Amino acid sequence: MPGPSLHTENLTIRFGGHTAVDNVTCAFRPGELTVIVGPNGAGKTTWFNLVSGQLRPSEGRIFKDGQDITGLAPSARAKAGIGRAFQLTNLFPRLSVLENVRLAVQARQGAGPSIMRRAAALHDVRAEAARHLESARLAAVADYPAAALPHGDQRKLEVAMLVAMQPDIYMFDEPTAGMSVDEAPAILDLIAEIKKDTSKTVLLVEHKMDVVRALADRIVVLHNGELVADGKPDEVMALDIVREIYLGVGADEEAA
Amino acid sequence: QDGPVKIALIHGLSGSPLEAFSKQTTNGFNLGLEYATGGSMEVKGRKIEVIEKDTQFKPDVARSVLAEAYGDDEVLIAVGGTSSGVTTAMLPIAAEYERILLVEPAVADSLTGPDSNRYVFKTSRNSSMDMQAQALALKPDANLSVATLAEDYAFGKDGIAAFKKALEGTGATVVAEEYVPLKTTDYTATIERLFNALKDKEGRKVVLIYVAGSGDPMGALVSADPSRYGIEISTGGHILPVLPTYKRVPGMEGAIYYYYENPKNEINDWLVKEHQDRFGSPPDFFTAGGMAAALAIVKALETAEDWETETLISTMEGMSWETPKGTMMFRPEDHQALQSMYHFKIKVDDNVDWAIPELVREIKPEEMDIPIGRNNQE
Amino acid sequence: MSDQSISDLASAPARPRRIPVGRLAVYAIALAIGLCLAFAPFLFPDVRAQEVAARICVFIVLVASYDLLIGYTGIVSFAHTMFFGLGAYGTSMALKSWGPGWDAIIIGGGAGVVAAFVLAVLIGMLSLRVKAIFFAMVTLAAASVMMVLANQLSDFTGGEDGFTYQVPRLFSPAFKLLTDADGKTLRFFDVAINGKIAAYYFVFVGSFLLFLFMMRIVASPMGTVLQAIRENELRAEAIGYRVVGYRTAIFCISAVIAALAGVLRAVWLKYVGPEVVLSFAIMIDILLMVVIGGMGTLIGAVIGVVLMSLAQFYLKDLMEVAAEATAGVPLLPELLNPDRWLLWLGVLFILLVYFFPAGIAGTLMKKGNH
Amino acid sequence: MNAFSEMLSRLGGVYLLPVAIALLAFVLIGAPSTWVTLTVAGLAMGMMIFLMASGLSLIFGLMDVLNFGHSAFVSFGAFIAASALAALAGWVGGESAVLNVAALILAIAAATAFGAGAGWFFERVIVKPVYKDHLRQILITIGALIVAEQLLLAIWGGAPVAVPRPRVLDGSLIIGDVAIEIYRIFAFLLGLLVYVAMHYALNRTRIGLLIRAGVENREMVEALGFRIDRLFIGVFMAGSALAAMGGAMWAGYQGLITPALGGELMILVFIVVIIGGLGSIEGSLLGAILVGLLSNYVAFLFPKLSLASNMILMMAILLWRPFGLKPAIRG
Amino acid sequence: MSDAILRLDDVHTDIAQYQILHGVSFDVPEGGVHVLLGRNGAGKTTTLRTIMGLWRARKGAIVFRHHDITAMPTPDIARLGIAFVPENMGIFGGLTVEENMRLATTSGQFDKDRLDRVFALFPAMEKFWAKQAFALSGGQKQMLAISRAIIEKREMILIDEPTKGLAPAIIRAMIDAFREIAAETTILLVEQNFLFARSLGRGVTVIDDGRIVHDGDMAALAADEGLQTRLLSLSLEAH
Ligand SMILES: Nc1ncnc2c1ncn2[C@@H]1O[C@H](COP(=O)(O)OP(=O)(O)OP(=O)(O)O)[C@@H](O)[C@H]1O
Ligand SMILES: Nc1ncnc2c1ncn2[C@@H]1O[C@H](COP(=O)(O)OP(=O)(O)OP(=O)(O)O)[C@@H](O)[C@H]1O
Ligand SMILES: [Mg+2]
Ligand SMILES: [Mg+2]
Repeated sequence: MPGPSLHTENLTIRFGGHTAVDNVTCAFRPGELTVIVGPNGAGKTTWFNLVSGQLRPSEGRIFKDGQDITGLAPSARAKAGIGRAFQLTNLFPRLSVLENVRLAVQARQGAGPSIMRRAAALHDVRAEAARHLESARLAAVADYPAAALPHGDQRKLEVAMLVAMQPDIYMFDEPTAGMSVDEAPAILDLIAEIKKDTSKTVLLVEHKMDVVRALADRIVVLHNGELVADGKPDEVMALDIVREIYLGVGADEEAA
Repeated sequence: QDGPVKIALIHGLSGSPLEAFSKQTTNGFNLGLEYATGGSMEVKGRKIEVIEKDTQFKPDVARSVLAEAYGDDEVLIAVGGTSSGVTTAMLPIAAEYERILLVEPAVADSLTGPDSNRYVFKTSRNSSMDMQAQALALKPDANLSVATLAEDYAFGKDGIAAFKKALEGTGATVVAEEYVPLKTTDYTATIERLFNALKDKEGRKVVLIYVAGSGDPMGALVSADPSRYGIEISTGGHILPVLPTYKRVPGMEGAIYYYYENPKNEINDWLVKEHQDRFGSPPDFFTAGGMAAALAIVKALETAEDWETETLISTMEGMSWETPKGTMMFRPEDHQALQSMYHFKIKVDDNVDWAIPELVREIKPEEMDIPIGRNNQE
Repeated sequence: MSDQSISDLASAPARPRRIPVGRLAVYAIALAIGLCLAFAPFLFPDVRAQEVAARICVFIVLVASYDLLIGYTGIVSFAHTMFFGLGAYGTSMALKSWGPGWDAIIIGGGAGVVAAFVLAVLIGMLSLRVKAIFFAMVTLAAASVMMVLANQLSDFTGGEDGFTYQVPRLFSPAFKLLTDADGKTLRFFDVAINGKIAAYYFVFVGSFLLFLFMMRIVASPMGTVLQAIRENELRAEAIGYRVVGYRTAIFCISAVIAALAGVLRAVWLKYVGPEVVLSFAIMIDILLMVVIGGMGTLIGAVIGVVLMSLAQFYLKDLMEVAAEATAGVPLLPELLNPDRWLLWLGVLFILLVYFFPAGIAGTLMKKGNH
Repeated sequence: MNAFSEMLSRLGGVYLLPVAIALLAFVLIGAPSTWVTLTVAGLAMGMMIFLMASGLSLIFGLMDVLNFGHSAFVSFGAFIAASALAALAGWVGGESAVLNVAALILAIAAATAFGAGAGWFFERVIVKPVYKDHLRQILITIGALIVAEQLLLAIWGGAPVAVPRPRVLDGSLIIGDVAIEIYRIFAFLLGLLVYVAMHYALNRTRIGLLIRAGVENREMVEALGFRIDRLFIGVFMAGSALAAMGGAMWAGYQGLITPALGGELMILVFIVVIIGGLGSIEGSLLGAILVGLLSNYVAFLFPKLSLASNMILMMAILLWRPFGLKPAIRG
Repeated sequence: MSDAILRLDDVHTDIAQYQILHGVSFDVPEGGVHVLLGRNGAGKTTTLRTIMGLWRARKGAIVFRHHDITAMPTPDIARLGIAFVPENMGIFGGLTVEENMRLATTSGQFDKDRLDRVFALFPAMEKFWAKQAFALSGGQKQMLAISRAIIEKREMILIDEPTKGLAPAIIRAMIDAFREIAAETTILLVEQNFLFARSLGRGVTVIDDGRIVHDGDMAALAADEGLQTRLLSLSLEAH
């Protein structure tokens, strides 16, 4: 078994008196898709923010492939291979859909600071961006400003940008929230595709139990910022504590 | 050639509060032409045409409109400008086109200084005149201690330097020089420093104020009651809109460039009357200056044999002529017009809106030792 | 177009590409302006027009470099004239003290440019992290400190009056650039080919090259990153762009270009003073120009500068005519008093921001796109 | 370190800053009478700036509108007050103290009323179309500023205008070596009154809450049933009225005013708002007092630095607290 | 249908140059939960915003009770007793939870009993009562938005996708809560989550591409899988 691609050690963040992430230590391996569940406010998004660098921890450290990245800026972490899609859609609203994705491809290739070439002349970048749009089923709207897309398409674009970064570690924060059942599969297919590549680590925050069950290799449960359970999906879902805090006592899962 | 003779007025007419002063110059200039030509607006049978151009108080604009006046409108002489900076930028254009630029009303000494050129004449006063006259009005002697208050830039520093130079040899001492930043609004701290410097001195103690554009330092000084330390205030005269603030210092003495009741001569009488009739108010600094410029031009045109620039220059060098301020004379060396200043004493009359700088005596040009900026004769 | 919904469009498999009429129009206008400027000395031989043309050239560079900040990256800075001034003062102080030579222009101008660069790095690193409005205030403060310095160090800078100086002989009107058989200045279309022409082409070519350089920047990958930062800083950082680095870089590039524009201005003007290169009034002019032209288009700078300069130099004349024409009507001539031209400029500007927030180029370019 | 800063914040936190500066100045100046004179002058100066700054801060911080045209209200306030005082010359110069003060109050009231009215017009015509768009706000208010300055020139001309000062408020109280301008005492009291009134309105009434909510999400406030447009007009009018009131006070203080007055004060006002933190009246007061005190002390101790002192103060505070001392809006 | 509390008649709405609603007509009967279904971008949010007056109908009429609210200013519509929970939740991040809720009351005073009921429904609200709302988690914000809508008795509540991002336990609690609220108030609910919608809705309207494509009983739709597949491209297998 390969060593962990990502692990956090005693990760903690406090906002005033409130501890949003509390002493979380856990590790993730390539080829594994972990779903992070927990009730609203459990600290899932906050934990993501710590790993991708939007927030600085009060205590604890974060390692990527054994390297300490706790002090790095978000951009440096992205370069190091940690990619992130946001819970609340977070795009470049007035740029075209294609450009949104192209920026992500270009960032990966490190062509950003160049002023010696015309952006439009970087055909490989463009072609790759177009390919990502194709697989996210966004090709038809490639020339639209991102702001003009309906919510569902914006979510897809969010994911397409993450895919375009081709990180080692994918972090999805409720990628299908607010998407209709006929559209969500587009995203789930994409995630399933990524999962096939055994060099990638995938983290997914998700509430929809069907999605969790369909994709998860492992489930981590957060509650009040603490890690309360970690293991195989069936085992974790069977735990009393999980049934109690997450699904509600005596849950009839079909209702979700 | 029977076309009109063209003269350009290059002034700031928009873009700054100073535009009010340009209007005074224009009025004075037109009145001057009228007076000098007896109303015909002709000289040697040719009509005088005045072209007005707006510098917008921007030196680059000023240069282009001046060049346009010389190059495209073919004016014979240009007159201007309002602020020293704009005028500095205009000087080389005169040399480039080899035409005369008559500086009015900008003040700075440097306009006739080393970087100026022989095409430049100047009818307006300069800072040295202001400060030397001011020094004379103080009647300096060994018993006098002065602390000065000026703004921290070229205008203020040059003025104080000229003032100190005028005091040399009189025995008076300058005990402190305070320079405040431009646009200072609160003078409390400076006043404390001035008082601290002066209060323990023996003899006459005077604070000299030489501030052009920042609030009302004199008012602030008066409020702080300098008399409790036996300190007097002295400052130069000012334009009419500012004179109301002088009501707080009755009896103060200083020197002024022009106040309509001070010069006693025919031209000034005519100017005051006509101005009152036409504009409903007495003439001010820049009206008098504008008129002096017009009178100089007409006199030069009348006396010169032809109107080639070189002829005009040699005519004007050393030329003396009558103005609302009495006789003026272009000094041959640097083309600065030497002129009288007026020692005044403030009188407050409740029926007059402003404080009256009542004439004490006229300070003749001979009494002042105005440094020569450059020598055009070399 | 308007009776189609977005989803109709989205489902249409291959949309026929529309001809971007507006974009073409903008390029056509810019090209026409460029040609006019290239032949300005022959097309408009009168003195004022030449001054205006030279000013337009320099300001196109200045405004376009400002557009890199405000339009492309969303950085609001009030320090642009400070950099412009550094270039101009560097050049002119050297020309003044060493006499008119190319060495003075190169070393003095170079020193000004380097100073601008160093200052930009400092300001950028110190304060590009803080909120936009704070950055604007810091630059405003820095610019006013520079203005105060220029006034107070009058021994070097000539204070608020500024100073005049000579430029290399090649650029003086007396220099005969081309001579005919008798050794007299050659005339071409009735225009004397003298040093003035040389000076103009120095300014024109310099500006042209700088402008091309900026066009290259915005078309490069870096240009897209800048726009991304303007749109969503956080996200740009999250996909791997160091936002502070990019901002500082563009701030420096823009400062250096502004300083170079200052060098050109100083060579042309043969006078320098706070009013022509440092004052807040110029900063406002730049802002007006960039907005009138259209932010984030670069080419808009060309249109904005030309319109605004024409207004500054000729609106007054126009109003004079208007005031005379309406002389009989009550009130109107008073309002149309040429000295109140700034009032109308202000009103026009408000209307423009109101109705054409994208500026002229921006609005036109949208025409014919979806 | 932590215990220390906690103790400091219990003692009043950043409010201690002016006290600390005053104490330091006391040591450096040495002469108590000079120190008192400077301190009182600085406080009063701070209060006048506070009037203008609080208006800007209200509009800037609460409505999120960057009003570069604010200085136009200051200038107009000053000139209207000057004209009113000139018209009431009999009262101003008369022997009756009551009439003296009444004239000043009338002049200030006239300026304030004008400010409110002009604020209404300004909000409706200039600012309303550009809510939420900072850049366009800066641009359009700069346009309005140009127009306003031209109007000022057209109405009052460019020459400086002398402002008569009511007789009772003229001169200074001289106590030993300490000189305190009476006008400044008046200014200080007025500023304090305005502060108390604003503090009450914003913190003790629901209006304050509504304004803060409206800045974040106009639509939602409307969807909760409140007429946000009226509310915002009200705020804008209040802010503009304060600017005009500050301008009127300033006219009386300065004695000689030019149309450039508003513009010259503006940088100072912006600095105060930034130091204090956006949208907080407490912050504006604190910033204004800091600026007032510091500029007086520095002008006495190190005259060469006096112009730069405020800028340095602003930069230092921004580096220490990037959102100002007492920001109302976080995040 | 004379018992309709809200009636939309041929409503057309444009956003900028795009025409979004092409003649939407439907009735919301008094009482209970009425569901507006449709896929992403169908125009559900636009419909709600048009009712609230946040976007204006270019054509058509919206009648609430007997008030024509088509051109009424938003605050007046709200004062008729219509509460709105927008898609983006519309939380005032700079205000505390308490202040957010206080603004939603007409008098500025809380009714103790109602407040307790809200706390019982969403305990997080009590816990974070004095916390600034920007610091709440996504789900907590959603709860706050709903709490605001029910803090007083309303005639009608428009809710845009309340279950988005909520954990199953909360959704379950919310179904009960909505049942309770619906006893005194009419709810117009926009949903993607058909299961949630099915367990609450009495009537259902389906919108697609800015047009109404179905209007009827929830029970009937729930029973007819063919219809579901056709209307919503729903495949219940996925759940
Ligand atoms: N910037 C902040 N300041 C203060 N508290 C915060 C901040 N960000 C998050 N919190 C708190 O941290 C806790 C965890 O929030 P987080 O957004 O991580 O939850 P989550 O698990 O993603 O929930 P959800 O499923 O609802 O999105 C919440 O109680 C929230 O109020
Ligand atoms: N500001 C806008 N500018 C342009 N088009 C818009 C805008 N807002 C929405 N639209 C378009 O209007 C259409 C309907 O949007 P609406 O938000 O009403 O859909 P919805 O049914 O609520 O979808 P979702 O389930 O994704 O929230 C979409 O095609 C969307 O692209
Ligand atoms: Mg979350
Ligand atoms: Mg929606």
